[in-house]
This record gives sequence, C-alpha cells and structure tokens, in this order.
Amino acid sequence: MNSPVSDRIELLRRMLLVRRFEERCVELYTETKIRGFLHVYIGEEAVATGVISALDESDAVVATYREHGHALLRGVSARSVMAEMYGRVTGCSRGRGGSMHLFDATARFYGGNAIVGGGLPLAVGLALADKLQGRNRVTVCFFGEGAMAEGEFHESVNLAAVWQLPVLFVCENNLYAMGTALRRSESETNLALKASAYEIPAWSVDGMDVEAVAGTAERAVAAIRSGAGPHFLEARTYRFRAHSMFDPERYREKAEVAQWKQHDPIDAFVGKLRDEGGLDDGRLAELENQAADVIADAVAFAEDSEDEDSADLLRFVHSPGSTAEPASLRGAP
Amino acid sequence: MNSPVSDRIELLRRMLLVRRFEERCVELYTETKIRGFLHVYIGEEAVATGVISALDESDAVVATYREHGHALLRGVSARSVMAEMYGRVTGCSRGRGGSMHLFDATARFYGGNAIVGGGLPLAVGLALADKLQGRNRVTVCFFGEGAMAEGEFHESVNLAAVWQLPVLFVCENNLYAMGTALRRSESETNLALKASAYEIPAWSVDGMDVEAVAGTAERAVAAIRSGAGPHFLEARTYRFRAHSMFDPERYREKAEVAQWKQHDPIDAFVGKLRDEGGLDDGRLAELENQAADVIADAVAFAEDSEDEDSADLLRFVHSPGSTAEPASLRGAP
Amino acid sequence: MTAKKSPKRKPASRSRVADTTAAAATMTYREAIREAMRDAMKADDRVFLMGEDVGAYGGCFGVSMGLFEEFGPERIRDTPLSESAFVGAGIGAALGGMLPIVEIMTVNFSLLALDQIVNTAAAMLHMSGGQFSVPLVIRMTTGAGRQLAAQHSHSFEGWYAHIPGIRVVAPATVADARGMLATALADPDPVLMFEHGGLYNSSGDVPAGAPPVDLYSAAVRREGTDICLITYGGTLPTTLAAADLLAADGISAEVVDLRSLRPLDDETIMGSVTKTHRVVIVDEGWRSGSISAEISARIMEQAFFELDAPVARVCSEEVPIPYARHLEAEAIPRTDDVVAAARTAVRGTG
Amino acid sequence: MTAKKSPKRKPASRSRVADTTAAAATMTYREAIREAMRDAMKADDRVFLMGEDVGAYGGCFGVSMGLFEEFGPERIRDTPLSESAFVGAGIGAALGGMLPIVEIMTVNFSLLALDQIVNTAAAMLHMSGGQFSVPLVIRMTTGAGRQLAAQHSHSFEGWYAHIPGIRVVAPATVADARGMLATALADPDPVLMFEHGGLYNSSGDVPAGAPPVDLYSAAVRREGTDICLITYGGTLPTTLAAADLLAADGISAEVVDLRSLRPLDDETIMGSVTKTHRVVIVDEGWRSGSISAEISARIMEQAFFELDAPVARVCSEEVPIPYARHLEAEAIPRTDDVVAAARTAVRGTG
Ligand SMILES: Cc1ncc(C[n+]2csc(CCOP(=O)(O)OP(=O)(O)O)c2C)c(N)n1
Ligand SMILES: Cc1ncc(C[n+]2csc(CCOP(=O)(O)OP(=O)(O)O)c2C)c(N)n1
Ligand SMILES: [Mg+2]
Ligand SMILES: [Mg+2]
Repeated sequence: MNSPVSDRIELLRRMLLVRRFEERCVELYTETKIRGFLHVYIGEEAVATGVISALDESDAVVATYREHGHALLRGVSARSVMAEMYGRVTGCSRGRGGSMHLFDATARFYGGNAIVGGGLPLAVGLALADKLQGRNRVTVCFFGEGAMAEGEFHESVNLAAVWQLPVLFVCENNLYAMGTALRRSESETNLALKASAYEIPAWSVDGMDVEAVAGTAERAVAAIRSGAGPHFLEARTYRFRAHSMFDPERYREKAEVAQWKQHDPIDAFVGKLRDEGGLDDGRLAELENQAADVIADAVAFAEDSEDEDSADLLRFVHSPGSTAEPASLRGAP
Repeated sequence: MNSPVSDRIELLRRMLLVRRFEERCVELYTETKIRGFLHVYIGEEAVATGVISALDESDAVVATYREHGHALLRGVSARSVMAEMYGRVTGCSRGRGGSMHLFDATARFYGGNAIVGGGLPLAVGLALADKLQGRNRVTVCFFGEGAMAEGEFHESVNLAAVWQLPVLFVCENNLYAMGTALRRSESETNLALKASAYEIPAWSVDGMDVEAVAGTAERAVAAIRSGAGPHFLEARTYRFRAHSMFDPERYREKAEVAQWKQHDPIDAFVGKLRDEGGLDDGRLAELENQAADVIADAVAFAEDSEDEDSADLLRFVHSPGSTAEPASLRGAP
Repeated sequence: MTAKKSPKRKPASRSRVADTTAAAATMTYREAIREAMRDAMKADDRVFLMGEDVGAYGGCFGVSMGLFEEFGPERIRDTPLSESAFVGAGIGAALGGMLPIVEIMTVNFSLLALDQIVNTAAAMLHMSGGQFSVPLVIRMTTGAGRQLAAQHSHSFEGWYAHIPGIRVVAPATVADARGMLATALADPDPVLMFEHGGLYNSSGDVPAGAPPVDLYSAAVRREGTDICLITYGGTLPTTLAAADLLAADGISAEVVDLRSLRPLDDETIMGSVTKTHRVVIVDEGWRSGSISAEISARIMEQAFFELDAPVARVCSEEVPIPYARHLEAEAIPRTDDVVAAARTAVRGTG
Repeated sequence: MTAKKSPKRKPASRSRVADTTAAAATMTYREAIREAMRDAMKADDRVFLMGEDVGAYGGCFGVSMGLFEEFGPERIRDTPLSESAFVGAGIGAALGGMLPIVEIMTVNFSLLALDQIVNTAAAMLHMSGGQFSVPLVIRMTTGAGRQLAAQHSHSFEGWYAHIPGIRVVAPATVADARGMLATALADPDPVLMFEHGGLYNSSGDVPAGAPPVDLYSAAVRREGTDICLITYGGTLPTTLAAADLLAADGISAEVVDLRSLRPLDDETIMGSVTKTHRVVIVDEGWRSGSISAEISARIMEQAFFELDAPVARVCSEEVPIPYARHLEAEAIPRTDDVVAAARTAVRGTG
C-alpha cells in the first residue's frame, strides 16, 4: 500500500479508516481502555493520506504524537496500533510507547515523537544515511506549525539545505499549537515563505483537499528523488477536536470550529466523488463497513492480547546481550 | 562616552584604542600573562565602534567571547578589562571570567558569553523587562554569522518579533565560524534577507566603514526607540587574525586575508580623514600616544593588582547572605 | 544589583501575603500554586508569568487557569514553542529588574533549555564577579504515574540538584506549594520548583496567612524511632503510606520530607539518622546518580558510626518510563517496596 | 535491526585492527583517538565523523587533524553550529544504518543537544519495543585545568551516567583512548566518550595490534593493600601521583580506574574495597550528585560491613569553574587533597 496511489476510492478508503479508527479511540479513552495523552487527527486526515500516498515502500516517515493516522497510512496494522494504545505486548511498540510512540521498523515508520520538533533532526539523519550510502530514498518529516518556532526546526532545515538531503518537510498547519494561535507564535505567518528563507523549494497546499495534497506531494517527492534537495510543504488544515483529551478549548470560538467543519476533507471528497461519479451510496457503505470491520478486529485483538511480562520491564533499555543490560542496572529495593 | 558621537576623530580614537589594546593582549598572551582562550577583534573594530556610538548610557549591550572591544567601547575601563585578563580581583569580573566573560553592571554590559548564540535569549529578556516597565531603552545584541545556525538565534529573533521588543540584533559577519566558511554553514548566505524572514527590518552595512555602521545603527536605534520593534543589522567584516591563539588557519588562503587587509577599517578611516582634512600626522600621533598611555596604564594596573583571595573561591555562587551559600556547599576533601 | 533586593523581598513578607488570604483554607495543590502566583503578582508588579499556554489555554495542567483573565496577556504571557529562548528571556528579564516566573510544561522539555539554565542562569553571578544576580523562578511538572511514557514522565529534579548556583525545591504538600513561591521570588538567585504531576489534585490545608516556607529546611512529616524514611515530592504520600503499614507491623518510622534538594538540609537528615540509626531513601529518580545517592554518601561521611544498617534506596527502575500501566507501576517506587526495604533494614529481612 | 549487528561488530575484531597497527607504539592521547578513528573509517564504510570544525580546521583540539584530507568532506563532515540538529542527525543516521561518530567540541555545549541525547537516543530502543537501536558514538572534551572558565570547563560525564539507555566511558590512558572507540562503534547502543582536555598531550604506549578495550570493566592501575583510590579520566594522573606520595609515607594505595561510568563495574570496585577496607573516590565533577556519590552509595549497599572507615570523596568545589589560575586550581581535586583524604581514612588524620 506504499506505492503511489492514483485510485481515488483508495484515498477515500484510507481517510475513512483513519477517521473511524480515531473516533473509536476517543470512545475507548472515555472507557479508560486507552490512557495517557491521546491526540487525534480528526479533520486533518487529508494531509497524511495525500503525502504518504506519494511514497515508496523504501521511503521513511517521521511523525509526531498525533500520528495514529500516519502509522495506519504507512501500513502499520490497525491491530498493532490499537494493541499499543491498550499497552499490550502485541502493540507495535510492545506496549512501551502508547499513543505518542508508535514505531514500525518494517514500515520504516520512525515514530511517534512527543517532543515538539524532536523528529526533525532524526529525519535529517535518516536522509544523510541514504545520501552517504547512495540510496535513492526519501524521508518525510511531519510536524505542526507550532514546531516551527523551535530551534530544532531552524537547525534541521538549514542542515538539510546545506547538505542537500532528500527530506520532505511537511508542516501540518492547523492554526493552533495547543491553545496558541499561529499569529501569536510566529512573526511570519506565511509558513512557506518562512521556509523558503532556507533556500529550499517551499509550497503551500489546501490540506483539506486530499487530491491536491497527493498531487503536490508527488511532485515534491519526485523532485527530491531526482536530487533537487529538501522541500518544504505547508498543508493548511484544522483540528476539529480538542488538542488532547484534557483540553477545555477556551482559546477558540465554536463558530470557527463549525466554519472549518464545513470543509471536512472526507465530506468534501465524498461529495466530489459522487458528483464526478465513481462513488454511490452502496460503495460508500462498503467502505464504511470495511473500516468498521478492521477496527472491530483491531479492538478485539487488543482486548484479547496479553500484557508484557513485568519481569521484562528492563528489556530494551540496551540491546539484547549488551554487557550493559539489566542485572547490573536493576536496583532491587 | 555612551551618548551618540558625531565627532569623527572620536570614532578613530576609539578604534585605535581597541586595536592597540588587543595587539598588546596578543603579546601578553605569548608572555603567558593572559591565559585560556583569547579571541581578538582585530579588523572588525568599525562594527562595535559604530554601533555602540549610537547608544545611550541607559541602553544595554550583550556580546560574545570576542568582546574586549565592545567592553572598552561601552566604557568599561581598560584597567578593569586588562586586570580581568590577568585574572586579578580588580578585574571587571574579579578574575573569575577572563577574556570571554567581561561584565560591567554600571555600563549595562551583560557580557561576555562563551556559548555561541547564548546571549540572544538574554537580550530578548532584557528588552522584555524594559517593555514591561515602560522604559524606553534599547538592547543591542552582538553575535557572529556562525551563531545564526543555532536554534537560539531562530527562537530569540522570532520571540522579539512576535513581542515587538526593543532589540537591535547585530550580526558581525566575518565570513568564518572558526574554520567554517559561511557558505558551508548557512543555506542562505544573504543574512539580512534571512533575518527579514522574521518580519523585522533587516539591513546590511559595510562593516569596514565605521561611519556607515554608525549612521545605520543610529537609524536603527532611533526606529527601535520610536517603537518600531526589533531590527537586524548585518555588518560585513573580516577577522584579520586567527580565530583564537590555537588556530593554524588551514581553512583560508593567505591571499584572501591580505586582500581584506587592504580594507583595514582604521587605515581606511585615517585615509579618509586625511583627505577630507581634520587629521594630520600630529593629531594621529597624539591619538596613538593616548592609546599607548591608556594601555600602559592598564597593564601596570593589572601587574600591580592582587589576586582574589582563594578563601573567596565560593563567593558569588549564590548572592551574599543566601541560605544556600558556602559552608553547606563547600565539600572539604 | 543591590537596589533590586529590598523590594524583591516584598512578596515574602508575611503582612503582604496575609492581606490576601487571612484565614486557614483547604485547597488543591494546583490551587495553592495558583493562589501563590496571584498573590505574588498582586504584591509586586515586577512579577510576571511566562510559558507555553499559561494564558489563553489556562496552563497545560490548569495551574494558571483564570490568571490570564485577571492580569492580562502582558503579565500572563504565552510564549511560542521555544523553550531555550523563553527560559533565556526569563534570565534576561530577571537581569533587567523583573521577577519572572517561567513555566516549563514538563521536566523532559526543560532539557531543551538546559544550556540557558546551567551555562547562564547558574553561572552568571559568579562569572560576573558578583555583579549580576538572576532572581528567576522556573516551575515545571515532574514525575510519572499518568501513563505519559518516556518523554513526559521523568524526575530530573535530583539531577538538577547537581548544579551550583541554582536552588532546587520540590513542594510535596499543599501548604508548601502555597508558601514556597513567595520565598523563591524573594530569593536573589535562580530557583527551580518541581511540581509532581500526581500531586496537582491532592488537597490539603494552608495555614492562616499562607506563611512563606523557607527554601532550605527539610520537614519531619512523621516522628519515629526505629527507622528514618527520607523522601520528597511525589513519593511523600507513598512513603507516609509505608510508614502507616510499618506502624501496624510494630516498626516506628520517621518520615523526612526534604523539600529542598539543593541545598540539602544535612542537619535535619543527620538528626533523624542519629535518632533512628537506620535509613531508607525513597526517590522517584532513576537509581544511579540520583539525589538518593548523594544523601547516602553524606550519611556515610557525616553519620557513618551512627548506622546500625547500611542506608537503603528505593528508586525508579533504570528504564525510560513505559506507557503500559502495569509496567509504569513496576518502574516507580511503590509502598510495598518501601515497606520491604524498611523491614530489611530493621530486621535484616523484608 | 538485527541485520545491522554482525557487520557492526567488524571494526572491533582484533584481526581488522591488527592489520593497520601491528607493532606496539608510543603516541599521544590525541593521536590515539585519531588512529582509532582512522582504523574504524577504514574498517567499515558506515563509519563517519561529524561535528563542528572536525574537517577543514582539523578539530578544535586537533584530534581529527589530517582525516579530512584522507577521507574527504563526506566522511569527515563539518557541521554548522547546530548542536541539537547534528547530534540528532547522528541518531537518525545511526537509525539509517550508519555508524556515526559525532564530536561535540566541549561538554558544556552538549547541553544544547541534551534533549536529543536523553529524550531520543537513550529512549528510542525502549520506546520502540526493541525495534530501533541507535549505534551512535558521541565524543566530547571534558574537564578543567586550562583556564577556560565557566562555560568550557565542566565535567558532566558523571552526570550523564544517570541516564539509562546510554553508555558513558572516560578513557584515561592512551591505550584505552586507542582501544575503546572500536568497541564503542561495535556496540549497538549509544556510547558517550569523554576525553579530558588535559590528557590530549599525554603520551603512552599502545600494545601491539591496538587491542579493543571493553566498555564495562574497571582497571586496577596500581595494586595496594591499605586503601583504595577510585577515579577515572582526567584525575587518574592526580590519583597515581597521590599513590606515590602515600607509598613514600608508608601507605599502600590501590588505584582503580573506572573507565566506564555507566555501567559501573561493581565487581572490581567491591573487590578492591573488600581488600583494602578503606576508600577515597577522586572525581572532577561537582561533589553533590556526582558519580562519586553513586559509588559511595553502592559501597554502602554492597560492602558496608567491609568498611573500616567511611568512604571519602575528593571532588571539585561546587562553583562554576573560575578563570584565574589559582582559583581554578583551588576548585579542582589536587594531589594533596587526595593524600590528605587517604591519610585521614587510614590514620584518622590528614
Ligand atoms: C518541546 C515540547 N514543548 C512542549 C510540548 C507540549 N506540547 C505538546 S503538543 C503541543 C502543541 C504543538 O503544536 P503543533 O506543533 O502546531 O502541532 P499540533 O498539536 O497542532 O498538531 C505542545 C506545546 C512538547 N510535547 N514538547
Ligand atoms: C554552542 C557553542 N558551540 C561551539 C562553540 C565553539 N566556538 C567558539 S567560537 C566559534 C565560532 C563562532 O563563529 P561566529 O559566530 O561567526 O563568531 P566569530 O568567532 O566569527 O566572531 C565556535 C564554533 C561554542 N563556544 N559554543
Ligand atoms: Mg498546530
Ligand atoms: Mg564569524
């Protein structure tokens, strides 16, 4: 599923899966099946769906703590993602990571990072490794507009630009960093313009239009693969839900949220497909059912899964067999 | 001496003092009177001379580890600066700071910072304090072009811009960060253009022309005082000497250095003043003698000064009288 | 900088504080910190709060809820996501005569500002030969227990206590949360205040007048004769619970709440050691190189011949805190661990 | 990530290393690190060096001098001044299958990259449930003694040793400097290597074949029976000098060089304690919360009943390191301090 996707229905299928999956996660959170912080991507699905559809299997993805969708879209199984949120040993991070730390080596999905901006240097390094090894691969790094104020953004983009590394920086501009509106966190609110100051191609795209995102991402990825160096893509989108499950949303007007919901990327795309043919009620119901099945299966899997053995708490602090492993480390009370 | 200076001879007098003072420091280093790292400003004097001449007494200055000139120009006495490099108790930092950590509260000279980029957040905070207290003061922050790659640059300039704080950011672009040429450290080598991406006025000036620097700095300071928010000034200059006393200079051609020495800011200004009248051999000799006297006096003072009492080693870790002070802290062997 | 001092002491003075809260009151730890900030803001116009989402959002853990509406955006100042710059700006503002309170959402993020804290805030006064004091207070949430995993759950307060030039305090009770801030603001040097996330909802009494609490003396939270349990912050409740269980078991445990991790109150610690001759230190920090190691070493140096048993430590397992509830619970000090360690110290067997 | 492992071990294998340096040799500590890097670069094309001025400049302390000319700008990679990004890029490159050596000029600057080191490098393997190991080596200069003052002179290696998920080594001899890098590169997890600035010009012998040195065992540098002096890195010479003076004074001191600060070699430490029953730890870190505290605490826990005197510590004074020579000398451990502490431990009087 990581080869470029032209099939429009497939794009819809993916967005639907992500949407329904997260809606279920919110329910499971209120049922206390999922704990910790939970950040959902509802409203922003077109961004990751479009961008990731432009990647090859061999490419790499670095995301944030709002990455359930990115993981699923990258091919991490719904079972292992859901099991991870349940804290099960069958989870993609063996229950150690949770919602904010989803990882999958086979999908080249490098997380899952709960430090805002923390993934940017990583992406630069992954791309550097490819360049040094002469591999023609692309690394995509997702981050929010709030992350652009962090020093890591500045240092990382400059490094990628000076070294002309194959990185696609994708800024998910949903206008808020928790409760902080873009204009209160960035002196330059035109983020593509800001990024172009690093002398790299920087484009903006309507993040609520999955095809626009996919098309732009394909162009950027192709350019990067052809050796044109790092690119920056700002996707203009909006977070329909609270930042996390603890957010009273005192910082924005209900009207503003309602306004943006008029541009729901899934409703919009469904409407478009209906108008232009190719989608009817039957097909849509089919997609919804497929999503429902995948999610039900994932939940059942998570419910039935085991927890990691507590005796294995200290595993993976160091690599298995390392002379630095447990015993020596473990401080018995 | 911190009120705006129009007197051209005064500008020359200041540059000469800084030049001769540092030439003496280099000798004293080879005589092992001065130790640690010593970074001289030789070739760059027009920048700090011009900028600081545009300040009022009440303004603040934040500099780097290459700050002997900035300290002298700000009115820190040659005696206390030299004594500091000797590590004497009579030094401006009581011998605790040395060349890289010159401080003077009365001159509002906030150092002296050996962390590249470390002074930028400080300057933003000083300006924030002025804004919150309704004081119409300007804070000038000096840093090298290499510092612009640090995250602190990015975060600090954005913060100053978002909050519209009275800071003048002065980038001393001498083309190298130790051995790293600008083009190898910045993807955008037009630094004023780069800074303008923060939506603040950003200008470039010939850093070898003291009057051009002074004029531009005056305009910037006036604008900031009138409430126009932070400004950025790139001064194009060159370091005639090695980065520090340990630099084999393997990274640049002798020819390049020779070429730049043709534009020595002092020779150039002397020539200009001769041509346009106002300076003759007699007056020049007088200035040289004044500088020589000040320096000789400073060296004599440093030589005759006492060292801090070793028993006072732990003083100033906390403020005098703090319940966290020594005894409790001091770990006897 | 002496000019700064007298007014700086203001917020600490009983009278001022008394004005605002005369009677004793019961409140949550969260409210206590908020009230302390409100008092300080009222008492001295040089005090202001800055940090990520402290304003419009109300604080990521709701600590500053309502202050934005009361004091406005200038004094309850939302910052961009720029930990290094806004902490450094706090240092600069302090140098400029303000009394900033900088909030860092979570201790893990403070690592992004560590250069400013260690290389500038802690060193400034000394590097400048005594000229520039930095009257800055940095508040941050610390600790595990909420399944926030490896980038939101650590306890670095003991680690920070290694740095000369700063004070490190960890209020464990509502009264301390209420009373320490004014004292911290009155201190001319940088103070780091660590608030354990697990304590925000705890409630307790604040004495009439919300008396200021000093930044150097430990508190004996429970008197005992058989063993001394030394702890601070988030593990005080755990430790007091252990003391109850031990009492039922006929072991009289004294509980010392350090309150300040830098400086450490050696006098109170050694006093309790000399009285009980047995010690267990309870610390949510990772065991190796934790503040509990420093305490053990000091007891070794200052009270070696008073010990009837080796000083024991109950710390967090040396692992990035995992998400799964059972693994997280396994990673941090539990009441049983403390009880077992105390039993072993007293009876030679857990 | 298993695929990575076998080849990753290559540079460590004797044979490979032997190829390049057959005979025993005398060289400086600086040359030893350089030779070790050269070998590693030749042995495995996934190895590269990156950092500020490691290339054209030759390294701020000349360690990489000449490697730029030999291996070129791709593998001896100069970075912009962006500590957080290039350390993070080292982590990413390691995840991408490379074996990066990242040089940070001075330990104080590493604080700018601490978030990447602690929140990512150290936690990645665990957070990912064992999927992503980070075979990264970070080298940096540490320590005082060159009058570089408060932002260039600290010793944070013991502080770093608090962090689970990383190894911390501090080669004190030329042979260790020569032999530890290959082992560090062969290790699948992050290794921080601390080079004391005062050691670069010291010279010593490297055995034939420059044998790799493991990353966990301490070395007994001098046998003794009356007291055990435990140290590492820059204070090994100081401590050996103290042992000579003590010998002249009739006190037989054993000297243990820790080599690895994380993990600590408890076995060797306790072995020496059990033999001598008296201990002085010499550590250039600030006293409170130093690695010496951890060692003292472990001796308390593991060898309490073997002790004839309390474990003593000789550490740096808790002050930002001052510039003035006499003050700096006063701030760090001196031979006399060690001798005095040892005499007190043995005779009850310095
Ligand atoms: C370094 C750091 N600072 C603060 C936080 C707390 N935090 C988590 S998400 C968030 C907002 C980030 O906003 P943005 O980058 O726009 O991403 P979004 O949440 O909008 O997708 C903040 C402040 C953090 N996790 N890491
Ligand atoms: C954070 C940090 N990284 C590295 C260094 C080492 N260092 C000292 S000066 C310098 C070069 C700085 O170049 P630039 O900013 O252009 O200033 P210049 O020396 O040219 O005046 C470097 C890398 C440091 N002091 N601090
Ligand atoms: Mg956002
Ligand atoms: Mg420069």
